Amino acid sequence: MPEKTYREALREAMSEEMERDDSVVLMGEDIGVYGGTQLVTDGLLDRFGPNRVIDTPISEDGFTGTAVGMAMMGMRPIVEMMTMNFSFLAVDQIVNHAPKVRYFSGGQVEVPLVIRGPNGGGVQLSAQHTHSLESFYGQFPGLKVVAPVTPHDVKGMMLTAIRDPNPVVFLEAGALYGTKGEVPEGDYTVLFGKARIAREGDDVTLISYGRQVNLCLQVADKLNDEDDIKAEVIDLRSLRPFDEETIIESVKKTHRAVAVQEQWRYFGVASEVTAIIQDKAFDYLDAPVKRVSGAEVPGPYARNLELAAFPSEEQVAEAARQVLYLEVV
Amino acid sequence: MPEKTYREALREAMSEEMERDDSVVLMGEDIGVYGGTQLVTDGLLDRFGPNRVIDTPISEDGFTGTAVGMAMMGMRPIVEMMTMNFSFLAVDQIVNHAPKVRYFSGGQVEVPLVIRGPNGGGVQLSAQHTHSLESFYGQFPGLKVVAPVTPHDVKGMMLTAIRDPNPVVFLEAGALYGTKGEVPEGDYTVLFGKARIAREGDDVTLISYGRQVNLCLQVADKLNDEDDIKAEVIDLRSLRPFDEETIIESVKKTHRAVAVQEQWRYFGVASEVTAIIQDKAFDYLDAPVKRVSGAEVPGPYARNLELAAFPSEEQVAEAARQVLYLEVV
Amino acid sequence: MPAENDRMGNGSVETHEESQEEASVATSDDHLADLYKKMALIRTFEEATQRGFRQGKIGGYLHVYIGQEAVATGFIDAYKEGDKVITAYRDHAFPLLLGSDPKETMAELYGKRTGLAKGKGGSMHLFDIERGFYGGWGIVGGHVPIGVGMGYALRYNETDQICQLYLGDGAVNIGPFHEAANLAGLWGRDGMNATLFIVENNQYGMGTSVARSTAMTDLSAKFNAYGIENEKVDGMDLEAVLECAHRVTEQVRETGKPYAVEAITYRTAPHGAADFFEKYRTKDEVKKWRERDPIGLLEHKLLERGTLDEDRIEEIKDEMKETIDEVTTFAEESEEPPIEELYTDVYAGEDEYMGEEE
Amino acid sequence: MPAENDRMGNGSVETHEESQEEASVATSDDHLADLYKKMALIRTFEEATQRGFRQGKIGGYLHVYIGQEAVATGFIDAYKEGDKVITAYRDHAFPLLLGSDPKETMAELYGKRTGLAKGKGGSMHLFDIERGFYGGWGIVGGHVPIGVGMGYALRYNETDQICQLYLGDGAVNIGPFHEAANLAGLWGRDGMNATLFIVENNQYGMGTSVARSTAMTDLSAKFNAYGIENEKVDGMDLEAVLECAHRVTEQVRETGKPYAVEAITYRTAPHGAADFFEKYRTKDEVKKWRERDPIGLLEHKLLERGTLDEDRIEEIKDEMKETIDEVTTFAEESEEPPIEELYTDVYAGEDEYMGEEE
Ligand SMILES: Cc1ncc(C[n+]2csc(CCOP(=O)(O)OP(=O)(O)O)c2C)c(N)n1
Ligand SMILES: Cc1ncc(C[n+]2csc(CCOP(=O)(O)OP(=O)(O)O)c2C)c(N)n1
Ligand SMILES: [Mg+2]
Ligand SMILES: [Mg+2]
Repeated sequence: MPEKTYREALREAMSEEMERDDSVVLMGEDIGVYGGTQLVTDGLLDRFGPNRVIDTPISEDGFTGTAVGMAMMGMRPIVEMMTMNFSFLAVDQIVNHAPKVRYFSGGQVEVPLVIRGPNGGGVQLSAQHTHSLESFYGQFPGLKVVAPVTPHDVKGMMLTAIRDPNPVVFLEAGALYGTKGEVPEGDYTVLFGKARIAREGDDVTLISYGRQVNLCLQVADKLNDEDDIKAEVIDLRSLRPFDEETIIESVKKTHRAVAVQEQWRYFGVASEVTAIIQDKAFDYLDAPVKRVSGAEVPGPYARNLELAAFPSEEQVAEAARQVLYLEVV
Repeated sequence: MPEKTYREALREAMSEEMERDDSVVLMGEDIGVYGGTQLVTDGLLDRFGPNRVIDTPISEDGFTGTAVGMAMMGMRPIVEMMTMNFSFLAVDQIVNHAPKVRYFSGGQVEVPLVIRGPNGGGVQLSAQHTHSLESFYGQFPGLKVVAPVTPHDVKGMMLTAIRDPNPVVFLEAGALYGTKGEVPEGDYTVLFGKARIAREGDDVTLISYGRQVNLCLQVADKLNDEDDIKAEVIDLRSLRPFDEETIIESVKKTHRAVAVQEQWRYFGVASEVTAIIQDKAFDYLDAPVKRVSGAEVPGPYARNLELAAFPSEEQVAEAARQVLYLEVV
Repeated sequence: MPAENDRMGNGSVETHEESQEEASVATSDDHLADLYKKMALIRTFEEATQRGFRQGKIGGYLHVYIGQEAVATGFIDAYKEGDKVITAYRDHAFPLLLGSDPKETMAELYGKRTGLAKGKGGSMHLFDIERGFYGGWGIVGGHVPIGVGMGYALRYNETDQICQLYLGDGAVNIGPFHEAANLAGLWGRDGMNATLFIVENNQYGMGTSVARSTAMTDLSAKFNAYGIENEKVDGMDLEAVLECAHRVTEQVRETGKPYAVEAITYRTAPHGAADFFEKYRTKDEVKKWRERDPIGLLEHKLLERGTLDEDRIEEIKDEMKETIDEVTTFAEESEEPPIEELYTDVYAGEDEYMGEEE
Repeated sequence: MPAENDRMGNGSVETHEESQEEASVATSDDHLADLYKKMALIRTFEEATQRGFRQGKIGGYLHVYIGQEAVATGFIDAYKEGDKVITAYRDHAFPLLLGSDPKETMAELYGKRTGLAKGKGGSMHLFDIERGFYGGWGIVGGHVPIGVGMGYALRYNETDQICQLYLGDGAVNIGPFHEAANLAGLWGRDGMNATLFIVENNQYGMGTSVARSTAMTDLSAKFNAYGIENEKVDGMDLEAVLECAHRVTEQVRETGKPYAVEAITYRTAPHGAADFFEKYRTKDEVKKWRERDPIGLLEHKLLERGTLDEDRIEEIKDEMKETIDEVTTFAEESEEPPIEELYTDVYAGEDEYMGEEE
């Protein structure tokens, strides 16, 4: 299978679907002439023209809202947030319009809409540009929220997202556009609501999504090498719908779990993971589920502070050892 | 002690503090001439004049932003969201400006700002006007988020909020403006970060906040009457800061807990409560913590559907019995 | 033209297709008399909703169209098959004018399964997609970008249909309006935005007058900032609205460029049905505007011209009352939605509900 | 006036108090020569930041002011003690002009503890509250309401100070700008808004030209929608900016009414330092604007008038290089913030940190 970057896989999904389906259009700031600040949409304006690759002024709420209108009319807009931080300006459309109208119209409309963009911390982008918005968006019924981490998944899940008749918040791993992986040619989909076992193991389950999956895989290596601990790593892939089953099955096997997220601890995905496990696998747990989260502070600029703010290998490994009672708390 | 309504207690806190402190001003839609759609600010325009009771056009982001600017200049604005649903339009200011600037300026400014308004469901307000936003705002460091339920607390916590040098999201129990309770005269404060034991008991802990506290109290009565079960009811009062201690202490005593919220289950306050309990009181738990939440759907209009969407006495009682193993799951 | 009784027999307002046949005689006296009936129906309907609200049978928020009838009636008269209409929460008149069944419209307000949206939306969220009515939205300004996107889609699909996008004077102050108007202006340069903005300036956003909400009170002129042609119309005078509506509608249809009309009108009722205290305006002011009530004004004209006489007017009013009585009875007697409806329409597709039903 | 070497000795730009003494001779040739030095300092500083970025010593996003120097230099010349200044992320010039230590300014970009914000904000978030500089904000349009609120507070506190609020041409399209401008216009009617809007129209928002971002490209005229007086100024010509700045600043000070100036300028550098591909404009276009480079233009004038000669200009440039070399060395040699700083400044008051430090 050909190796491609996360960026290329994403572009491939969108452009292939645009070839197949005229109703698919792209919208966003500097996605056309400029090619996208992450170059995700580079070259697509030339291929599909300005009516399908729509450069917008800086007006996140406005253009997201127009996309909701287009979607209700049967188009399939894909809206780029230059970074997901700017989606705060479009929150009203994203959470209080797109996912509600089907319900309050009694099922008369569909809103096949994708809102995509880089999510999570970067390198020294500081407080206003450093957010992981999974639980922020994940709490709203009517929305779907996904966070693919591999090039394979980002293509397959983007195709699923575009074809989904519902609004989808598509959280890309902002730091990973250049990472490579195997990406099948042509049309394939990765369905929502099914977590991926990124690595099998029997001793402890590490549960994560987005770029922290890679962190967990590194920790799994380390635990294996240093302590002969076999960690199972689960990539949630989608936050809404949420795959409870895969987690529960794994914990029934390992009896121990660590949930890892870049976002802040309170009301985050890791808390939900913990709540689900203790609810559905209470009797299987040999230790409380541990959570590893970003530091409870706005994103700092200085690189040393920033690195200390993101979850680290050490923290995850320590949490794993804690649930294995290998280290005293 | 005099009995007052939630509305009166709130108004009293604001007007008394306005008398004491010239830097306190009110802003919002129809809070002046109209008196506020919930009449919370009724009469204050006449008392304090238009420079301190500022009627704004419909522009939530704009006027919230101006309040951030005023606060940085040493004023203490209290911004009314006519309902918290409209705060979606001001999210960028609330989560990405107000609580971040102190950090990214290296501590050079303070933002003593209160954003207040009715939160939670009402009576048939339907999907766009039915939200419980505790975990939505509670996840952001730099913000404080509180949700008082009694007239006593709403006054004492509003005084704390106004005097707090940080931005505070003050979630009022939208359905309870008319409820009465004892409210001390004059100046007193209820500090943030300390939960309230609304009723003592030894058998099971019911944890909630906002109007669901009243629901829990009713259920506690019912459990007492029907099964001689003594339920302890905890009113969290503040979501950020979060009082872990009071919960843990209670669960160490009762060994069983139910977390109740009106908001949706995924990534809600109840999940956090559950995660904290299993983390810090794992060995004390005799049953998994149960969560009772609003139905995972946009707010429906029809009254029968709406009632089915909010947590009910039956659901809470059933959950309590479940954790007591009185009913088979 | 079928006899009047036939047309109104099922309690529904004459549908747009019929009125289109006479577009050329848009302001002929017969046609005006028909439109008079529509306005009377709306008024009667609205009065019934106010009663329903006071009786506790209608819940939530209720916003009536009383005083503004000529605006929608005039513009919807220029509606052509395939056009779309979108507005905020003050939305009852629109389905009535577009041919929705008044019974289903009322039933929605009563939260019944027979309602336009199965009782799941209520007064603020009327929808009738088949008839081109795209809601019924509750957040001030929120539907404005949505309407502009619809105006884009209509051109993208290479139709000559347009989107009538109604908004209030209060909505002109909120960011989404500004962003959307800018997008409409931009897209319109290439003929890619068939949006007709209709600003219903009823003088107040809730308790705040236009003069207290902006330092520049010429609302149509605000569209100058986006390169959108605009004008004002007397929204109390149906004939003026009709002239404007047919002319500008055709222009948007032909050019694919947006256009904006500020209709000067007045909400003679309180903002919402629960809103009885009106500290923000004087009785005198309301009285003055009532003298220009759109129905009264038209009635006067039609009487003067002899198109209708007092008897016929009484008759029409009685007919409307009867119709609306039936409508109300229907709404009252309909059943609540079945409880399973709680979990449907959350998602389109297979996975309709993602929670647990415990 | 102290000797020039003294004034620039600590590497800081002459402070505003000094320049105020000569407000009456604002455009005297001596003063222009001083301002020329300030602009040269900014330019040299910015070039150094670009190098630092390429070397990986400056992280995140970096937006330089190259080409726009005359705008801030001219307006800050009209700054009076107590005035406030706020802008977006293209903010390096402002602390330099307001008298902040260039060393601390650069150290902030290097993420060092000696930085203006202890290294916690970076390039986009410079702050120096003592000198009236209120940031340094990263969200397009987000600081606009904040500045308007400051303009309110200044009047609420009964001062005659004003808030200089800078924003880009791209920001004019976003809702918060519109809402804030409307509030400013409204409050200004009662003399309650001492905000001076300065729209730096540098022709592009990132890769999008003004003509591709709005159908109505007269940006100052957009303020008409809010009842705010406005005008344009040639932002490349320092003398033009100075004339305008002093005049309108006084007006805002006296009236408490907002005012808006669109400064026509050009960003000759790429949008951000990482942005090397510039598909959105031609080399020719950049070249044409470079010919009107504000520093070059002023240099030409001063040479023509004999205020400065070629030697003095070389000298100044060398001085600036030296100063900035010291500045850069300082930034490079400063230490990172101590790790405890991660947890401070989250909350004001006692409970500085609410998480756990594990
Ligand atoms: C964003 C937002 N803010 C506040 C409200 C509450 N609200 C409902 S209607 C209304 C007044 C709107 O006035 P206008 O746009 O003139 O419409 P009208 O009611 O006069 O038809 C307000 C403030 C809302 N629905 N949405
Ligand atoms: C709300 C928002 N959307 C997008 C961005 C990304 N972004 C940063 S700068 C910029 C262009 C802004 O242009 P302009 O206002 O003209 O300022 P200039 O960079 O030209 O000084 C954009 C789109 C942002 N920071 N905030
Ligand atoms: Mg109005
Ligand atoms: Mg620009």
